[in-house]
Amino acid sequence: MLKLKLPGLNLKNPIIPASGCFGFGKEFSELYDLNILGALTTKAVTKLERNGNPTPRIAETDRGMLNSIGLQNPGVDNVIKNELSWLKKFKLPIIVNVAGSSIEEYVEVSKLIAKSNLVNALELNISCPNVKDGGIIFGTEAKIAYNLTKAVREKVDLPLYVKLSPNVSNIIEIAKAVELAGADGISLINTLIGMRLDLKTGKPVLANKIGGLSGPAIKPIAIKMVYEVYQNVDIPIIGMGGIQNAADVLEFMYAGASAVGIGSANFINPYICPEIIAELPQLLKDYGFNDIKEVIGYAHK
Amino acid sequence: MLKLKLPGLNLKNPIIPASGCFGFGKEFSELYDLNILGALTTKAVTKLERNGNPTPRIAETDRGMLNSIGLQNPGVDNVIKNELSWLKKFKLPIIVNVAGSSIEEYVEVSKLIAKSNLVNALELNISCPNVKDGGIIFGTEAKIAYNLTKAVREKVDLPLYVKLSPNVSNIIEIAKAVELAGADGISLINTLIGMRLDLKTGKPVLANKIGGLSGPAIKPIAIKMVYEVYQNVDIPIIGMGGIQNAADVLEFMYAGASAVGIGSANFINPYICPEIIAELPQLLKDYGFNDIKEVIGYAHK
Amino acid sequence: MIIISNQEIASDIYELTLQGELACLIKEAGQFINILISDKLFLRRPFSICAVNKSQKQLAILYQVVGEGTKILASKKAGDKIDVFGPLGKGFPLIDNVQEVLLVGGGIGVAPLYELAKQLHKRNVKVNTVLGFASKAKVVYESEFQRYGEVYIATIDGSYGFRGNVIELIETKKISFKLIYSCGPKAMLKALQEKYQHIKGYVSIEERMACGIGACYGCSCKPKDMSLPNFRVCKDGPVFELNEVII
Amino acid sequence: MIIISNQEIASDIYELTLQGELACLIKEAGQFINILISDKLFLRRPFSICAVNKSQKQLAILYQVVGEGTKILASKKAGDKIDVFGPLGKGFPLIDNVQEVLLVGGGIGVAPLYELAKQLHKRNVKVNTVLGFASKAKVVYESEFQRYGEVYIATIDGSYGFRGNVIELIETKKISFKLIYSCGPKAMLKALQEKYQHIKGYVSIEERMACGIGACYGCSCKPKDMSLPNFRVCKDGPVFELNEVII
Ligand SMILES: Cc1cc2nc3c(=O)[nH]c(=O)nc-3n(C[C@H](O)[C@H](O)[C@H](O)COP(=O)(O)OP(=O)(O)OC[C@H]3O[C@@H](n4cnc5c(N)ncnc54)[C@H](O)[C@@H]3O)c2cc1C
Ligand SMILES: Cc1cc2nc3c(=O)[nH]c(=O)nc-3n(C[C@H](O)[C@H](O)[C@H](O)COP(=O)(O)OP(=O)(O)OC[C@H]3O[C@@H](n4cnc5c(N)ncnc54)[C@H](O)[C@@H]3O)c2cc1C
Ligand SMILES: Cc1cc2nc3c(=O)[nH]c(=O)nc-3n(C[C@H](O)[C@H](O)[C@H](O)COP(=O)(O)O)c2cc1C
Ligand SMILES: Cc1cc2nc3c(=O)[nH]c(=O)nc-3n(C[C@H](O)[C@H](O)[C@H](O)COP(=O)(O)O)c2cc1C
Ligand code: FES
Ligand code: FES
Repeated sequence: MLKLKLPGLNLKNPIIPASGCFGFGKEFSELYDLNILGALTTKAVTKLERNGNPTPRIAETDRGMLNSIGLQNPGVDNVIKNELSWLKKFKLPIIVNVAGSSIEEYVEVSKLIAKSNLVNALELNISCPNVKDGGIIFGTEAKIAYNLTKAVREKVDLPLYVKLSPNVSNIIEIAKAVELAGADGISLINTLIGMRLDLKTGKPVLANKIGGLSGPAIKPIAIKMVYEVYQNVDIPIIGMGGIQNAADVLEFMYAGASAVGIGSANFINPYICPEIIAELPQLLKDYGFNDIKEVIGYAHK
Repeated sequence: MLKLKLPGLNLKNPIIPASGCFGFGKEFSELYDLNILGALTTKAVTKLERNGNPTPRIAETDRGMLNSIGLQNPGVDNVIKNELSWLKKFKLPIIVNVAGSSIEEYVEVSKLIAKSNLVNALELNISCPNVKDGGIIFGTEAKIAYNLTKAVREKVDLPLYVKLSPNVSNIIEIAKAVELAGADGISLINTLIGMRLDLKTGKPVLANKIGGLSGPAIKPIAIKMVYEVYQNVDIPIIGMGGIQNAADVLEFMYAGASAVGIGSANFINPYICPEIIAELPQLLKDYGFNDIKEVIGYAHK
Repeated sequence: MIIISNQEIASDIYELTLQGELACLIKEAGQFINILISDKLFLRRPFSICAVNKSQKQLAILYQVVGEGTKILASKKAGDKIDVFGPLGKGFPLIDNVQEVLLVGGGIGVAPLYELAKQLHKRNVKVNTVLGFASKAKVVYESEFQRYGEVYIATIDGSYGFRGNVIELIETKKISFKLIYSCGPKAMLKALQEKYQHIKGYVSIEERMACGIGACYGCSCKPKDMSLPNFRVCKDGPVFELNEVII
Repeated sequence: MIIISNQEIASDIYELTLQGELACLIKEAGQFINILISDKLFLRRPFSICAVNKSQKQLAILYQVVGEGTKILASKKAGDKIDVFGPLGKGFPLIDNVQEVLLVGGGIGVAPLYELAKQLHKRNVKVNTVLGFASKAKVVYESEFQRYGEVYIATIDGSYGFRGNVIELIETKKISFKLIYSCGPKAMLKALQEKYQHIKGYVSIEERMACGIGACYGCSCKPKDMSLPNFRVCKDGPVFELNEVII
């Protein structure tokens, strides 16, 4: 009753750990069998290894957190050799989150990953708020988002999910642009940009000053964006932002998500994904549904 | 040690109830002496009476709330006759929040209020997310924000604070635009747009579907915007978004606010403004400050 | 205030007794209090005052567990302190020279009527009470109301008393009245309004609230007289004349 | 886990003893646990394991009240349940054929060294301990460490023991050593690193954490060997070789 099909993804259930909150799966594989997940999204991958921003990179906020990791990753070659090859042993759709400083970098990384034949879909992260020379600038202008998606689309055959930034005046415009450019799906939302100051030092808590806000605090913003984008595009949405339990999953799917990303909740309860998967069937029954597919976009019916 | 001067406003302290969270002061005047406040911002005023959106208009979220009041107010003539005249008896700078569906309406309301000679400053609300035909559309395009501010500036002599929407890709651009157009100050931030779905009905909790998100959940977003706008404009900022206590006031002022708005916290603790005012002097001392003015923009020093 | 007791008196329905100076400030039956149940929740929660005992500085509310807040409230124990703001709003007016009234309560809406019954009884007004519930498991305060007059109970499923809703009961039992006080679900109040357009009465209505004092305009409701501005349920109500508001 | 005791043992410093199966999973001194202190806070809080008693399924931590989380933790009582995740991270390695070691703890950093002292003592290693604190009011575990060897105390203000920092104490007292284990404030660890570049040693370091298991890259630190990728303090540490990390 939880099974779903999305472009390139045969999901046992709609629960997908979100990018950056699950590494490349190794750490969580020591806690539970990854095969129970709907799919898995990796940390962002860039062409070369990146060390990310200076620390502190983590700050707590009211029912949320800021992170300024800054795309730390071992670079695409290493990722393919050490991470994606390792992930092969699981019977699990793998989505690789791709980031870069230029459209060329997105294309190149995407091509290399596609060539590896190890993954089921790509998620183009055009919304990372934590690096100056990349990520978010591609996600705040519809035209650039279009060009980037189109450039990858033309060179790569894998299903493409484009992950949008919520830090925009008009999310619908951008969603439509990436749909038009050939995206197979949309991931919504990445983090909102935020800051916390340390009262003692007077300075930002994060060394990078700003960071990405995630957690329950942002859920209403995410729900609204999923709801609106659902009404305006025909490709499926992977919804995320603040999901903490099975009821939140239902809320996102009502709003229009076909599957959901679980991000920072993994830090608070490392078993959150299996727990939600276990709770979903009963929750669906409680609300009178026989199949998860009935829930998608229910708020619009 | 708490005294401050802002254009048109001689503040006893930096604490200003935020628009829409304090009516026109009458209800709170039954709880405490309004004269202790730094200033007071009224509910948004439009040309004609407005009834606002259908109910429910309030929903709770994680450490925040959604409202979809939709600019309910008795119209500018009534406001002048019944509310502003009544407020005259207080020794308190009064800021009137002005909204409208067209630039002409903003100009007209502002002119009428200026003519009344009852208030110290205007706050142009170009960021209300709750009405279709007004408010936010003026605040998401720098050019429109410029035109609106300029139009009012040309006809009205009162100090003008422009209240910006956080639902934008580039807050700095808009802040600079309104500064260029002659604004005397900037109020930051209005609510973020959000939504909550009722799991039982499957429908949005708010009759208006979307609403404005306020409360501690949005504080990191507000701090970041105040911090960035401070670096890019030379006019003072009234900072707000999620303030719950004196420490939060300090954080906003560190970021660059010259005074702060207290919004939804008034609903949780109706005595929050006097309490914060009472706590501020000791808090300043604890952090080694002798005067509130030292705190403004401290994070940038 | 301090919790004196907090007991489940019917399925998912609790009676909470609180002590504090606030109890002495209550002016009318039908006023409400706004409770900050837990700092996990952002907003306060409004509850009608159900009974007042000024000499002991106590008040009681009845509440139904419907969501997170009321669930947490149900876990509180005698001796716990709780942040209560109030009393708020306008209650039921007592009308001079009325000999007999009808109280109509639906579900948890019986709460504000109980203190009203007590006050009316003290003024020697004859109090007839009709209470409607979903089922027997939800019936509360029958014997309490009986102290002050005749009580009729209706349950939708017929598991206790009359089978049907309160209006069917009133019609069937041919209960006559000149003044009606009511509180309950919107559908019930609406039906009363339609049925008894000619009769004087007062209803207590609910709306989602933020401030509870009239400052945020969150709890608007529309007057029937369209030339009037919106009411605020928290400040202008929660009690309104039966035929003055659009429910 | 269940709280067995939670006591203030010095000014703002508490010793918390917990019971649960988790205690039996601990492999090395220097590992840590990640506590969800309250659902008012979003993130867990990491604390070094200070003592383990597997037969009683107990572990202890020492913590200093520095913010909201530790303040709430200090209010917990014996019998309360608490959500603990762990044990996490790599602890202090025990090196074969070492007869004598120096433990250097600064402030609350003494915590992980205590279990280490116990284990070293069991292996008949001579344990010398140098502990530095801000002032007398902050001194903890002096007598506890004395069970396992000689203990030197330094306080910055000289209110107890040696006046100065731990390095000044080591130099003044001419304490010699071949292997050093340390935990404490960054400034202290940095000074040790500079002073004893030639000496083998291990340090436990702190970084702000989210996941605590190596999945979020929040707690990075840089290796001295720039050709290596970043370490994750939670997974590759918190214990590192003295001269392998940039502190
Ligand atoms: C004037 C007034 C008097 C009331 N008196 C009583 C009473 O005596 N006994 C009783 O059981 N209930 C009463 N209610 C309803 C009661 O306030 C809600 O049942 C309660 O707030 C639900 O809280 P929750 O956290 O359990 O539910 P949730 O659904 O989790 O609450 C979420 C939000 O919705 C609001 N809310 C939910 N339902 C209502 C409602 N019906 N009216 C207003 N706000 C609501 C809450 O304030 C909160 O902000 C009254 C409401 C009003 C306005
Ligand atoms: C591996 C490790 C072991 C630790 N062992 C101990 C110990 O044994 N005893 C002890 O008292 N403290 C220890 N700490 C520090 C302890 O985690 C912080 O003091 C505590 O999290 C502060 O929480 P708070 O809510 O009181 O403070 P707040 O400042 O309100 O915390 C805010 C946020 O910052 C994080 N944070 C704050 N300070 C630190 C820090 N120094 N290191 C990592 N995260 C921090 C918290 O996790 C939280 O997310 C350790 C830290 C780490 C990383
Ligand atoms: C520590 C951390 C690292 C993240 N890294 C990435 C990333 O590399 N790529 C990406 O697209 N999103 C990244 N995100 C965003 C999440 O995938 C997710 O969109 C966001 O956190 C909102 O979901 P949540 O509230 O459930 O955490 C990261 C989030 C966090 C908290
Ligand atoms: C119920 C409600 C009504 C509001 N009405 C207005 C308004 O009329 N005009 C306006 O500029 N802002 C309005 N706001 C926004 C607040 O003034 C403030 O900018 C926002 O709530 C963030 O601050 P807070 O988190 O302290 O509430 C309203 C906010 C709330 C919660
Ligand atoms: S709840 Fe704010 S006006 Fe009624
Ligand atoms: S805290 Fe997540 S990697 Fe260390």
